[in-house]
Amino acid sequence: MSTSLLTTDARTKKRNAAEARFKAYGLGAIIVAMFALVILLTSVLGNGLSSFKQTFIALEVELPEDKLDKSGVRDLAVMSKVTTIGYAPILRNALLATLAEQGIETELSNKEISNMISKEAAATVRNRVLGNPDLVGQTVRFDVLASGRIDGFFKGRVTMESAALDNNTSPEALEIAQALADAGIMQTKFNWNFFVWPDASDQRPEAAGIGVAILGSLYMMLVVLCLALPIGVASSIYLEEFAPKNRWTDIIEVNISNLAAVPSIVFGILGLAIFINFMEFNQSSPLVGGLVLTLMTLPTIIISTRAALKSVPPSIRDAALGVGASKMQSVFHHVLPLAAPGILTGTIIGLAQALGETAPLLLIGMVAFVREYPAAFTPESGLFGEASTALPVQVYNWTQRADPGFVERASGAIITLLVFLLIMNAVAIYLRRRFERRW
Amino acid sequence: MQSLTLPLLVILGLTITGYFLAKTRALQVAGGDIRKLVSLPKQHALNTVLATAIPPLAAIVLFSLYRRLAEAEGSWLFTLVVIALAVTGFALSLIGIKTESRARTFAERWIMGLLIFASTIAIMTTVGIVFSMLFETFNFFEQYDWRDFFFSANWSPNFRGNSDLGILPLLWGTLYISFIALTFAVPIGLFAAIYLSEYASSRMRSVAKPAIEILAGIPTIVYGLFALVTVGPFLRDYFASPMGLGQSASSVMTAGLVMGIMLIPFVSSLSDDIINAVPQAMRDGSFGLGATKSETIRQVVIPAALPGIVGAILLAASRAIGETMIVVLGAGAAARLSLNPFEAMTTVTVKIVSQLTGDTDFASPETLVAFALGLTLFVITLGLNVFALFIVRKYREQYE
Amino acid sequence: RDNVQVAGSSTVLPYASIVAEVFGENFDFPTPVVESGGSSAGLKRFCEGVGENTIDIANASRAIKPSEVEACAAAGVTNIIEVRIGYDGIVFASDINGNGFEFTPADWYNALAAEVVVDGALVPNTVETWDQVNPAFPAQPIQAFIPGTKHGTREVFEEKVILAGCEESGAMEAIMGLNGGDEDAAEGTCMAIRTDGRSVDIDGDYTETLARIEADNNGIGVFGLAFYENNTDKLQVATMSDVVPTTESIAAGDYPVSRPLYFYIKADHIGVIPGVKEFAEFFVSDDIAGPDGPLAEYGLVSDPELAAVQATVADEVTMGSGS
Amino acid sequence: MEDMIQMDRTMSTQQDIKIEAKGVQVYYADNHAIKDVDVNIADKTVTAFIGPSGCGKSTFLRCLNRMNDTIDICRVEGKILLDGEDIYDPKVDPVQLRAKVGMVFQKPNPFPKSIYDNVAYGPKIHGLARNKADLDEIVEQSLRKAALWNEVKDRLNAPGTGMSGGQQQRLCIARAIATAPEVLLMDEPCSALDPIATAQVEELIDELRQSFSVVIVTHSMQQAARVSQKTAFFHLGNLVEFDDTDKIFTNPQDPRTESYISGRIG
Amino acid sequence: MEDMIQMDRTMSTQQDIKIEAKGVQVYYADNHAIKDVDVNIADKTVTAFIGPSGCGKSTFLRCLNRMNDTIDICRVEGKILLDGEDIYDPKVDPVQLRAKVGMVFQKPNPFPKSIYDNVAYGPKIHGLARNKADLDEIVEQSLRKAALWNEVKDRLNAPGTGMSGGQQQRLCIARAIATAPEVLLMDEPCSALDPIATAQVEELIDELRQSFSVVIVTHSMQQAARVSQKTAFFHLGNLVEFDDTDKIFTNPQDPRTESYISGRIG
Ligand SMILES: Nc1ncnc2c1ncn2[C@@H]1O[C@H](COP(=O)(O)OP(=O)(O)OP(=O)(O)O)[C@@H](O)[C@H]1O
Ligand SMILES: Nc1ncnc2c1ncn2[C@@H]1O[C@H](COP(=O)(O)OP(=O)(O)OP(=O)(O)O)[C@@H](O)[C@H]1O
Ligand SMILES: [Mg+2]
Ligand SMILES: [Mg+2]
Ligand SMILES: O=P([O-])([O-])[O-]
Repeated sequence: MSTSLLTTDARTKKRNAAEARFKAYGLGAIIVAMFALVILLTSVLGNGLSSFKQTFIALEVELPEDKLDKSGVRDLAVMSKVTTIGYAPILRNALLATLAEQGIETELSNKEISNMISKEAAATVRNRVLGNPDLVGQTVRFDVLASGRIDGFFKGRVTMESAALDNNTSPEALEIAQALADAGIMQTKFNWNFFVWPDASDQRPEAAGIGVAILGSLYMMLVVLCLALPIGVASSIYLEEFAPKNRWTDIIEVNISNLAAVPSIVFGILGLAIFINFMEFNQSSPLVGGLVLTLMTLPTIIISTRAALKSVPPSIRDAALGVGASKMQSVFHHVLPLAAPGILTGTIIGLAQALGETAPLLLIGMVAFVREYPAAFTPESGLFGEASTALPVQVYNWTQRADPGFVERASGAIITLLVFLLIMNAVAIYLRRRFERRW
Repeated sequence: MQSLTLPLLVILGLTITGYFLAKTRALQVAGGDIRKLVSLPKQHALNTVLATAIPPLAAIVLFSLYRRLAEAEGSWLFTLVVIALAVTGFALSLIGIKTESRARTFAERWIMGLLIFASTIAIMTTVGIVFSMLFETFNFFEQYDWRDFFFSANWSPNFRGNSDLGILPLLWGTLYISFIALTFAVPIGLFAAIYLSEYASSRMRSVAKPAIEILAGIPTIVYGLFALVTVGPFLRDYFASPMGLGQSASSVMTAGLVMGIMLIPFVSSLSDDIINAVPQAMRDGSFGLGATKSETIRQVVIPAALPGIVGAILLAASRAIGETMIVVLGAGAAARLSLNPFEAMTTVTVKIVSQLTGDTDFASPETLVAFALGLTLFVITLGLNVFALFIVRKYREQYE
Repeated sequence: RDNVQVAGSSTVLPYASIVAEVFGENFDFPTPVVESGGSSAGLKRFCEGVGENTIDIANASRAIKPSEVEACAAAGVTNIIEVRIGYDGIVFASDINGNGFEFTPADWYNALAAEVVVDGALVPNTVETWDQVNPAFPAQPIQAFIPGTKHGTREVFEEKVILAGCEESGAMEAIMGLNGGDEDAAEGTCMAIRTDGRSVDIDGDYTETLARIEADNNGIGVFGLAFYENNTDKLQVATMSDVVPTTESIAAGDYPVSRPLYFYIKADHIGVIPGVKEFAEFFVSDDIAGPDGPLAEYGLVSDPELAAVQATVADEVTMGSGS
Repeated sequence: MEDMIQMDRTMSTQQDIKIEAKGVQVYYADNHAIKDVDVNIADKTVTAFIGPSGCGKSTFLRCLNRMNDTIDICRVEGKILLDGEDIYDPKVDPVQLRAKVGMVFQKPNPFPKSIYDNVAYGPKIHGLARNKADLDEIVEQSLRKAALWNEVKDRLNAPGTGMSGGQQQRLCIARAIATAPEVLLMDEPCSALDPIATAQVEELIDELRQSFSVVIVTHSMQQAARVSQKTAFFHLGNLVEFDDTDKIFTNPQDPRTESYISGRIG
Repeated sequence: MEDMIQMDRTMSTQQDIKIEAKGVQVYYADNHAIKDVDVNIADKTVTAFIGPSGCGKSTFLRCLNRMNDTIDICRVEGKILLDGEDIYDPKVDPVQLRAKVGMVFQKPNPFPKSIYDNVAYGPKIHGLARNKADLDEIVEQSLRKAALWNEVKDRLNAPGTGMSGGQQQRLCIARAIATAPEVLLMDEPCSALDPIATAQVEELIDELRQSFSVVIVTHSMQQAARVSQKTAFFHLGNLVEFDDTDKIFTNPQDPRTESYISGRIG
């Protein structure tokens, strides 16, 4: 009277086919997403990993007294009159001397020789000398940066062919670099300084780092996390659990979804008007940036939190109320933990967005060239009140620079940003897994 | 700043001592037996903390506002008032600790106040946004005819003045690109969510979900360059050119597709959580009737999770409307009214950014139009959201 | 606040940051903060008022407009020192492996004008390849990447290339003949750029233009001289009216397409914010802004009248105060 | 035994009134679910609500501790007095009310927490235990009274949701009695229980009655007869008859009561 | 009446075996919930599972249509044959199995849909209705059989979740029979029903037995005696005794059965 279980009937076959298709769509969707992720990550990693390495030249630098200390008594006031421009020839001479020592002949002009050394090197040497005036008159060994083109040569970015066309370097210079590398004088090694140094100008891609940007992003994320999460969750709780359902709460609800659709730059306009012009917080400061990003992230967190709260079955609330818990207690003890995965997802996505956002920072002055490390707190500028940049800003700036050396650094900054994001998310993801349960 | 340091320190000190004092005192009045207390020591402590901290903090905020508005200077009187408030709250709440006092109710009132305050922040943000743009928008419409702005199909700003600043092509671009992005992101995101929550092993889920979330964190410039360098030429060479739809590497399609990728996690992750929260009993009920998994998902789980899913989609749509970098690099900067998805177009948001950061005179209509664009977009999305709310209301299903 | 805050043009940004960097290295002042965000946004911030919470210096790739000066004055910013730091050369460049070009403004006008005069009537421009513009050119499809309307460069391009080409080729006269001698309208017609996709507006920056050329080898883009000089291995530059763009040819006035770059100092901040004047003086000093300084090395066309500029800064001569 | 119950019943009628409902009307949107119900629930008494499915027993029960507040579309009219105080008075804190008037729901709804936490939750928030040992004691006692202790004593940390239907039901009973309410509302507390567990719960109810008031909804006429002193019969939202249990079962006044009782099976 | 049942029972023992369970073991993680159970469930028979709460009745029932598959930590061993085919065979499609072996769960779980859609859901996915009229007919019949039609006929579009406990239970019964399964597993289907509704459901079960096989879990010994021909008594995961119902109730072989049955109340 009935069909066998082991053979599927036509209708079941059809339904199973639909099932298989459905499942395949799902898997396909995951694969598409993963594929996109892999492509994007490979391109970022492929471009950016090289930024973690840097080429240095080991130079024995003679520090002549007649050039560096006209007073001869190591008077810092006098010595500091010699600017980095004055130090440049000393380095060039050191490189020439090294070449001579190694028996490398060259017909390059002085300028071209200078161009092999980073412009940052002069500052390095000058700072060392001013820090220790006694070095004047001695020959001191310095590990100075090679210029961006030379560095690019060792990373494969600059080739003999491209150098031939390049105004800023030449095949001869590259040959010399190769010879120096063979002699162990030029070395490409891991570069911690990338994470520590501040930004550098367009002429020194090799010296540019993301130290300031990391600090700025860190400060801003602290502000965002400390404000957006509690405020977002609090207002969701109020709206979802306590607010009377009337026209007024409808207005708030629509208003919040609408805020999510406000272009991020508009939050910059708002931040400029409210936080800088009205409240007189410091411009370019991570505090203002954090506040603006908080406002921008709030709708994301609120929308996802509300959805999560909505999905907690009413019987749980009833159970708590039934044993005499207050509404507030039922929410904080039972509903909120059950909604936690959704809240955390909203937080992850909101923070990801906040961490990668540039446009609003444009208007409050954080898209900038900043070389001074911002302090977390100073009495004059308050909490997070010193000028700073942020990681996405650094990326944005570097992708606009003319020197191709900045391309790898932009990607390096992106990698750092993603790692930053992963670290931030790891906590949230861990918590989310702990809270996840089916009932 | 400096004038605040002392009051803040006082508040901090009082709340911390208040917490412990209240706890001890509550136990003390109960003679060590908390069963005699109407409210728990914890709740007394919480009440003390809130009563000590909230009034002076509120006073600080109010007073700072007043100071900005009236351009008054900070004074010792103010500091005194703040500290007095803190001390009063501290003392009153501590004195109020009796066995029968209802600290929980009071604490909950404070918390409720905080919750309400938090939910007004969104409103205040909106007010702030409208006001920070209203004035300049007004200036714009003094210099530029509103009819031309709203009804002209031409967008071509010009340094010499006499620009055409019609919003229509920008709106069209916004809608077109968002539409393509969503047609790409919503099905993929939704299917990914379904697969993750219903089919995938917990291991795969714990890897794939955070991985997909990375897509939301990749800076948009990376997507933009991806669109410009890879997707754009690919679409042009393999689709647009063979189909005779044009030679443009920047196109609505390019930007839409790439933006769609970015939006996947918005749909997938949020929906996944919501789907996961649908009680197992619902699924069991369906399986018990001989439904396949996909039937169960489509007809029982998704409808039950619909409000949350719609929220996720709205969020993705919002993000699509607000995105700049991908559009600049993927779709170009040309304002155009066209149906051809392989042509370059641009969006309102892109033009807000570019007019705001451009070189035109900042008091000229060419720059001020950014504010008018922002406000108009704001009103339009408001309309769309009202519509969405209406739809959600109509189709929401409540379980249990 | 103890650091100088600068904001404004993204064109001036590289120069300003080079100066800021060296300034920070060699002086006891902190390195100034240099924001980018566009000339207009920078000037707007500049004109928001006087005080610690406003910027000290605005960079601009164009001169401040009278209306902006008024807005400034309305907010109390009355003492503004205008400093011209040099010139920005604007060049045309194409992929290094493609064809080379020797343009005249007229070529560009004929290639990109929205409407051209044919047989005494204004008709939409339909030329598809460069050889249709000028038989000396190869039969390469026209694909121009020009600055978007937000960029000041666009104005320069329209006036110094398209309009000049329009006049040079005689089209201007023809148009005036058609429209009854209305010169303004004729200029407008001349400078209208075609929108059929042959010319693509770039709202982004030069790196975007470069990326577009790399994605489409037929493209010819508009670049700043400094940008080109840093990418000579990828781009070949076209001559304009037979002049090769270099800092020298531009300084000498031979190469026609360039624009001045400025920064504006809020004189009221001098002496209040430490380092403002020192930074400005350092910026225009011979060591920095001179023809052999790092700015020129990077691609800035040094101002032939640098000495006058230095005097302006040293004497704090504000705008409108005689001179 | 029989006459003991008899005695109790006489006692109970002399008892004070604990809850007094006057003219209660309940609407679910337009659905008029409870129609003008007057009931007095005496202290230290077990009151049973009986009636066909869907007649409004649960609805009325939920009115007594304002659990209906949580249903948006539900509207309650009339007066319900607990110890003479109107529980729908705006000044009344429903939380305090529910601490006094506990509830066991018709559908078992354990928290997705451990068994221990399920039971300990109420005592914790009400501060009923001085310390951990106290709490352990309360949990154990409650589980024992709910006849669940033996089954779960080895897995107090297992989730409360991973239990059999009957176990969940008993867990909810344990959870409710752990807070020591003055009135306990039980909505079909034995529906998923086997006879032995049912007997234990009935014993518990009898024990509770010594000090508190219990209201129980049940479909089992036998159970109503066994445990209650007063019985209310609901029909289509109306309170048809409310009287001493033995009177209802032996000598119902209303023909509807009569027919419901006689239509009984088994 | 009595001897009709008698006759039926004799008939039933001659019936074919519909489901054959051999050496079934079920574990929830380490918890051994079902221990080596062998049961044969005959066709066109009502089999009752009885036993104390938590003894594994639901668990075993859920094995019969592989509903345990949805519980991650649950592991089933042994063989269960339906019409001689192993339902745990990898080739078996649980969907097809469940279409044949329907289930009413212990906790009513209506879908968050309208009452109509709840019942129409099964017929729709199985394509049992040719058209809308057909479907309407199936829905009405199922609701009638489940004794719910009169109460809901005016509000078929109201949500199934906004009903009383007993109504939800009957809705779930209606939903299950709407798909016309060959075997119907009912986990305490009458726990929330009043005597009249219970009688109607029992009638339904008897009617179903004419063509199908029904397995019912119940705590009511009377109900088991009334409706079933075979009874299985579970205790602590073991199948203690399985025999004709009258034999179990009149002459149990195992002392545990004996004591469970005699310990019955009312
Ligand atoms: N999802 C689950 N996870 C872990 N253990 C479970 C789960 N469901 C049931 N158990 C345990 O398995 C055993 C048998 O449970 P089952 O639900 O089969 O009992 P039952 O006979 O149906 O009882 P009742 O009459 O109370 O419904 C019980 O000890 C129970 O605690
Ligand atoms: N949440 C709700 N929304 C709308 N109507 C409801 C809701 N809950 C119950 N009802 C309706 O109110 C009436 C009374 O329901 P109630 O739950 O009080 O019945 P009951 O007497 O408890 O029945 P049962 O014995 O089946 O549990 C029924 O008609 C029911 O359909
Ligand atoms: Mg009920
Ligand atoms: Mg069970
Ligand atoms: O940023 P700009 O003003 O120079 O285009």
